[in-house]
Amino acid sequence: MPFVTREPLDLARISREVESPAHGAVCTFAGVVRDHDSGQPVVALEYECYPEMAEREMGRVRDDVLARWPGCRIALVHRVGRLLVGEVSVAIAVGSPHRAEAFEACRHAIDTLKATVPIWKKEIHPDGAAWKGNRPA
Amino acid sequence: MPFVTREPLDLARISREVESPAHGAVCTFAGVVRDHDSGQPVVALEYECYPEMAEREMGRVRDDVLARWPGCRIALVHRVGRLLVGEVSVAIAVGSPHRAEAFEACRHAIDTLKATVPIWKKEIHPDGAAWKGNRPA
Amino acid sequence: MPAPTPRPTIRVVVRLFASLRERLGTDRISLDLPEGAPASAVFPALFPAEASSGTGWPGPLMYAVGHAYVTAETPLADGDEVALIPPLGGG
Amino acid sequence: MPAPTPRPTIRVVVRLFASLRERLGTDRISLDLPEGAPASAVFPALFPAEASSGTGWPGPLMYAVGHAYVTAETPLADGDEVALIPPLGGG
Repeated sequence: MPFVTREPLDLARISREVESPAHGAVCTFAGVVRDHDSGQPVVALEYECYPEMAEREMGRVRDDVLARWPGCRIALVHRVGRLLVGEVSVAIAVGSPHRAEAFEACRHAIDTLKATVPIWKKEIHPDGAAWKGNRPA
Repeated sequence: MPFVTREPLDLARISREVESPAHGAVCTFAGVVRDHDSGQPVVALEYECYPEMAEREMGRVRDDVLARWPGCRIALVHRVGRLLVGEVSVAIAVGSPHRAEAFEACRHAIDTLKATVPIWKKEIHPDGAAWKGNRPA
Repeated sequence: MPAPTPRPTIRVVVRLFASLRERLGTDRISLDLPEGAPASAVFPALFPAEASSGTGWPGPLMYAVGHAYVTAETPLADGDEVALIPPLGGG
Repeated sequence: MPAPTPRPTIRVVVRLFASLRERLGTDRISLDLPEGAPASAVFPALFPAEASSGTGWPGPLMYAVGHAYVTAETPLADGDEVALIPPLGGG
């Protein structure tokens, strides 16, 4: 499965990818397009990426998590293109023997992804549009 | 939807229950039956509950999360009966405007649930069985 | 000297779960206790051997009356539903 | 006096994204730079007005060469693919 896709994301499928009989905990995170940002109405988000490098950096997020939490499994996918309110932009699932590391690894993955993966986001407002950068974590 | 059920849990359905156009983040947690515990093989878990009180205490977990993180939504369900390795025993979903509180509220919910909801677990081993209590958080 | 007045008693219903249920072979039992008995009186009344051994089997207990947690010292009333809550295993 | 030796140049391909892509109307452009030019030389070469204004538009940039992040000081080589990375918006 590619790390970046234009297709709608299926969180249940991504969660199934990390199943293991040795794991007692699965934590997932989904980023969802909100109808507002800083008080301003949002009708859609347009995501674009640097395709070759985004794949590479998503792989680095995965490898980093596997190195820090050796017993876990992780799946992560980011969607690009035009997403409407309520659609999922990124989905991450982490399975691990115990719950503490599942939460920590999943949180680490989304924080790292936002800081390192070359993906950009344009907010579409009712009367305009603006590129929005993530705030540093 | 009842908080405690004998039916298999559907994480995707539980996640959909917390959808909101105002939310940018959904964090879910699933507890899964592992094939071992403390090095001992496990073939199944048998969960039982104090039905009237378990419903009440699950509701208190939900209310506690809503009081601490007022903008969020939460859904939580625990399964009881005999569960095989790989089956989901508990599923929690939290939706919130931003990711930090989604992770924190979901983690708080499972920690509180394990400490307060009257549900018990019998580990079925290849050659016996034992009631297992949660360790204090 | 008059005969002593019979000590008043209350009747409660005890709910049993997990290892306690298996040990007694039932999940519900009626129990007569002296008036004013605390929640913690239920365990020694039903499990005298385990209570006197002091091992605390099956682990530290919690108590509930009317589907809500109470402290061990809470006095019981006639008709109460009392639950002995062995160590929890949910999650 | 002999004519000065022409200063050697390198040719790189610059990838542009988001606000930078929209501003130039293209997502890819060839650029000639003096040999030894650092990655940070790309922005003023393509966006001279913005670079001289010192506003740092469109926010702090990162740089990548060959699909990997590099520091602003990294010298470029002939044939490199260089990317200007405006503030990220993934997640």
